[in-house]
Amino acid sequence: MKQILLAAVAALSLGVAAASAEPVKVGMITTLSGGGAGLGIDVRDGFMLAVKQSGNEDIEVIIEDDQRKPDVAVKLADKLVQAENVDVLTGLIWSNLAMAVIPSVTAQGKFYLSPNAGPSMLAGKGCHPNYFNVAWQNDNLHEAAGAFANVEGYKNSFILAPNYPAGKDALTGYKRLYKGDLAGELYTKLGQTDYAAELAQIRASGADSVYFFLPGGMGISFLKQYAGSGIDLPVVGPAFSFDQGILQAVGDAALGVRNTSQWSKDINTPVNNAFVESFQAEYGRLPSLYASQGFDTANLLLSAMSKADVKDADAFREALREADFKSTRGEFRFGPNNHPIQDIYVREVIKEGDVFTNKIIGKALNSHSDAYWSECNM
Amino acid sequence: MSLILLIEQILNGLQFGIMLFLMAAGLTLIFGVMGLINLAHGSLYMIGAFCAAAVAGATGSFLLGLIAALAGAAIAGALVELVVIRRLYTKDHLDQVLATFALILIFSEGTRWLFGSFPLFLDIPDALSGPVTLPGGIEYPLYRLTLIIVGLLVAAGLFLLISRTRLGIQIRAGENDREMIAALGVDIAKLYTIVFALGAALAGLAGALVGAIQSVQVGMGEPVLILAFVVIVIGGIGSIKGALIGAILVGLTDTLGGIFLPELMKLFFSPATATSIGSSIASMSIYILMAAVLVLRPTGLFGARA
Amino acid sequence: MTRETLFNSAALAALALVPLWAHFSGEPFTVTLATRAVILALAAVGLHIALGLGGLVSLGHAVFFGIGGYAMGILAHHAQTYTPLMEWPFVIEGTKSMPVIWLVAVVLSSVVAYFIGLLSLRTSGVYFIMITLAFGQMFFFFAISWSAYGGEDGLSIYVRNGFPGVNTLVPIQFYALCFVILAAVMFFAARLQRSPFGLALNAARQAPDRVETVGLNPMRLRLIAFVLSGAITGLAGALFADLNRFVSPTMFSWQMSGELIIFIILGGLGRLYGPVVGAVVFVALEHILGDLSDYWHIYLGVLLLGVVLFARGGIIGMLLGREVAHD
Amino acid sequence: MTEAILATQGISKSFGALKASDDVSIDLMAGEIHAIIGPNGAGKSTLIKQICGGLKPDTGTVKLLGEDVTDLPTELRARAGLGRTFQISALAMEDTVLQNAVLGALGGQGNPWRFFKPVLKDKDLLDTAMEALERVGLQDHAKTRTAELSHGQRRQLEVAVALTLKPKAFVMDEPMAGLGTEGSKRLTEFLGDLRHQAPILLVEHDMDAVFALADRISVLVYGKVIATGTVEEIRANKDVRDAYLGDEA
Repeated sequence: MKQILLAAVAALSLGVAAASAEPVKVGMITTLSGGGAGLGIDVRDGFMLAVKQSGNEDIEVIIEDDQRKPDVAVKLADKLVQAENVDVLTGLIWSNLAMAVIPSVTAQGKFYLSPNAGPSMLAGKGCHPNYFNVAWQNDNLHEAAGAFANVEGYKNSFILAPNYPAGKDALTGYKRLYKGDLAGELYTKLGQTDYAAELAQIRASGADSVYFFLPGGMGISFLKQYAGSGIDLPVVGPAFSFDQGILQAVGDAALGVRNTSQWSKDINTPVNNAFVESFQAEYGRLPSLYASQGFDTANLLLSAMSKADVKDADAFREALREADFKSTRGEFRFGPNNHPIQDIYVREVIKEGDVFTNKIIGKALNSHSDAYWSECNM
Repeated sequence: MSLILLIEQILNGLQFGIMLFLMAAGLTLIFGVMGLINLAHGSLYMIGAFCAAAVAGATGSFLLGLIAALAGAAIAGALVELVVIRRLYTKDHLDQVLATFALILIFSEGTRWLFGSFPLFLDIPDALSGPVTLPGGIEYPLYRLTLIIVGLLVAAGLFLLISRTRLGIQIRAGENDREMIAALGVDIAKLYTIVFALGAALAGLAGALVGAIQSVQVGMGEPVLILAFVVIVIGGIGSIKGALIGAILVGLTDTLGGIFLPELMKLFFSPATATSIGSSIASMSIYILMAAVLVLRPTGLFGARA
Repeated sequence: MTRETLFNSAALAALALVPLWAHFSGEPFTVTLATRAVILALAAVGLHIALGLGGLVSLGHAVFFGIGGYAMGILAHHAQTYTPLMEWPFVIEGTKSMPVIWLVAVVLSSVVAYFIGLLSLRTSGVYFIMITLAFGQMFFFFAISWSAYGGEDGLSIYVRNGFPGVNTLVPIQFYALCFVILAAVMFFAARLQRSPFGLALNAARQAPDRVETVGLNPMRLRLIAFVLSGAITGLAGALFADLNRFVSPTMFSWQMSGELIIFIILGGLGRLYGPVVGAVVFVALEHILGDLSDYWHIYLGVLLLGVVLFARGGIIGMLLGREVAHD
Repeated sequence: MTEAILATQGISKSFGALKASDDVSIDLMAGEIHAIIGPNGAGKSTLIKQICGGLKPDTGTVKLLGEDVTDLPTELRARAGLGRTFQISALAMEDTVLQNAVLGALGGQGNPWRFFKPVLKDKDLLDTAMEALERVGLQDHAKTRTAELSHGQRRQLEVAVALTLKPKAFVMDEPMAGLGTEGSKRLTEFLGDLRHQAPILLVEHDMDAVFALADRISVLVYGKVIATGTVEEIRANKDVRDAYLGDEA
């Protein structure tokens, strides 16, 4: 069991006003092996960095690897709830795993803080008072891209995403705010790595811009092949294909591409600057979007711990709802469905020395909520 | 749909097919000569891509990367053959499936342990980047064109190797009668190691070539492995010619199916439904093709008749 | 009583008693883990009828596991959203009743197994392995893009389905239910192995020519074995979905099919208790090794390799000798 | 004269340019042993496959008890009364001798679709199987695993399994192959008796056995029957001597 019990380093001197009498037990289920492990590792590292910095010794984190398999995630959730009797769960990266785990753990009275996935079901009809999303609702970054397309004056976008629910949500999200026409709308095979056929269609479509949602290796392949195709249209994507972890693998092909994100390492606030610096110092690499989400999740939890005892569920829930913590992304508060209300930025991929990274070039949406909150009754 | 787009898509299908052929050729060779089902072939593909990315990253030369991919995969193949695979020849297919499945686990996690969980960078050389204009005004990426040519050259080389060289004679003999080639005084153990390394090198080459336009990451081998199996089963296991034709069939089916099926469905359904249903059927199309071929010809197109 | 029967009884007794002990010593998770092992064992016992008795190396048994899972998922989904499954030509409502779900799972997987078998059994050897894999992949990709039932996200069922007289929400009660089903199916499978059909099927694996020349059709024997096999694996799928209260396309994945084969070989091919021992050991290993290291797949790989290379006959074979007793 | 129990009428089969069977007409009368001899590659195996099923002739018909069975699969020919033994024993090696015999009895009974009652508790099947084992002298080995039998015993078991079907005609593919002198002698005696139960079409290399047993002999060379007749006739036949027996006799 990978228990990380934190030693009481300078806890006294920091003098955290710990209202919680008992230690809080946190179960983190995330992807640490197999494909997509990079995301889980970043969430974990960001989360643990915040815990370490707080010096709070009243928190015990149990970390488990879901291997990106829903049935394994369910098994681990059972274990954490039944055997470890945790108070709070967190860590899931993927929407399908989130859907498998979250409804059942919140029904069992546990708190769940999502550091990454935000399926629409859980923001709308399936919302739950014990479920807090600290990242975004799945559609958010795509909606921002649609809004950005209007600003840029795109009139005829070609949009594509993998043929699975998150892909369909993504394109729906883009179309929600986008006012122009569509030159084409394509669903690719999940896990597809060759996009020659799609690129040929884009070339022939007469589009004036391209929007894609292809997470992980799919995005790397698409961008590299897009760069080689000679198609000269502006391409926009959500931050997932441009995060710090995979940007180096895309290389020059990503340079200059605009992407939407609720966080960027150059958000110039003391909190964020300190986060970027300390993350680099601790792990020897630049933090990613996922690391920032993990970091924020832990800080949200710590803020609630300082206000209420986790055993008093109602008080603890209220403390979480207040979101009284300093987010790396600046303004952060929860909407009525416990999903973030936040600004979403447009970033551009640049090269700093030898390292590819992102720079903010503007704001796509201000204090943006999501499209589902009105369906949420709680 | 314009003719130019159609031709471009056919080229894409062809290119995809030829990359599959590089994978499938090694797989079918190994099965033909040694009678071994090697699920770990996808791992050799991954090893090729990682070697190429590591060496190209360190030296800046794509060509050196390719050589490293060939050498790295061949060495890994020879090692695996010596340590594990040669104990499997006498076992049944079931044991082979399980043992090589175990090898996948070891290779994947081992690679992740060595290189970390993030994808590696491998880019195409500048000389091959960008599109070229083909006769008829078709713009086509130069690198993909190069892939088609390299793949066809490798195919030609393999045919020559099998039909003209001493090694080829031994390979063909090995496919027909193991005891006879032992009687001829050929060192079977050595022959098997060489064939396995050759198959591994082909997989490594494919991994490096494809890695340059896709992403070099742990687990990249498995989807390709399944496709390569589909290819050799359609073509008839053990037949290089079958692998080539099967690969091109699969490449074209996959590429063209993805384009035409949604269009076809639009004749019957609303556009959104059509796109969805069409994409669904397209993602199943090569498996439907394979099942259909096997139902009609239970040992593939060019397989030995039972 | 031979050593083997002794071993088998001990294994079964352990499977019954360990969760009971865990329950009373306040370790509900061990019970959940044991439930998982029992259900996977059931799925592998299903495969054993095709693979161990019939010699049919199916790399597509996840199809039936998945069908069972989706039978549960779809029926329960409609029941929990109060929407009928079908309104025309007649109304079909969803259900939260396990017996009904099991029946649907068994019938559906039998029918699908019949058709897959009919087509696949035209081939043999490697081609059979691959054509069953192809059918598995078809179902996998279909499920991923079947957005009406969640596509890749799968379907979540919030409350476990019910069984008359049992509170399925209590881990130990649900475990007991699964254990009884496994025991019943194993009893049936043991009888099957000794029945006229079992004798003929066993012979069809070893000497198909002989079976033909005594006037029996090996193809039909295999087809029926494949259908029975698929039905049992389908039933296990429905239980597995209920254990997780969740179904997703991963139940259809080729890795799932591969795991079922691993259980059988790990435990001991050709023995009825092979898949059971294999599944239990695998679940335990996954649990223990997973806690040991992030890179636990390496250990698992080495272990499997060791079993194939040095312990033919699997764990039971290692303990009791290779010979598989046929009465 | 009564009708033949088993007969081929002008069957031909080609594999590409190779004529494996060329207008072969052979018949098997009640109570006789009809031997087919011929050099290696004469097309004996191909002929047997066409008679027993598994290979369909290009032209010609196969008749069993006057019925045309050319289009029937192997198992239906077996049910129609054709008993067969293989050149290389085809037995369930992991199973016991008794189980193999019971399999035959089960086939004779024709209903394997029983899934629950233990087959070894079915008295009818057991009786049939034991009777057959007794006839070949394997009754004491009933519980032995087939893989542990000697070569000769396996040949005996082959015959026993065929006997359980109570066939109307036997087709035996080199039953003497691999038997020692003693074994051959015993099997020769046994087959000599068996012909009265059902006639035997015997493909055999062991000339001593053939000459001792056969009522008639057909000589197959390059897929063609070059002569059919009694032992004496064949011995005297010049074509046969030239084509085949020349170097041996």
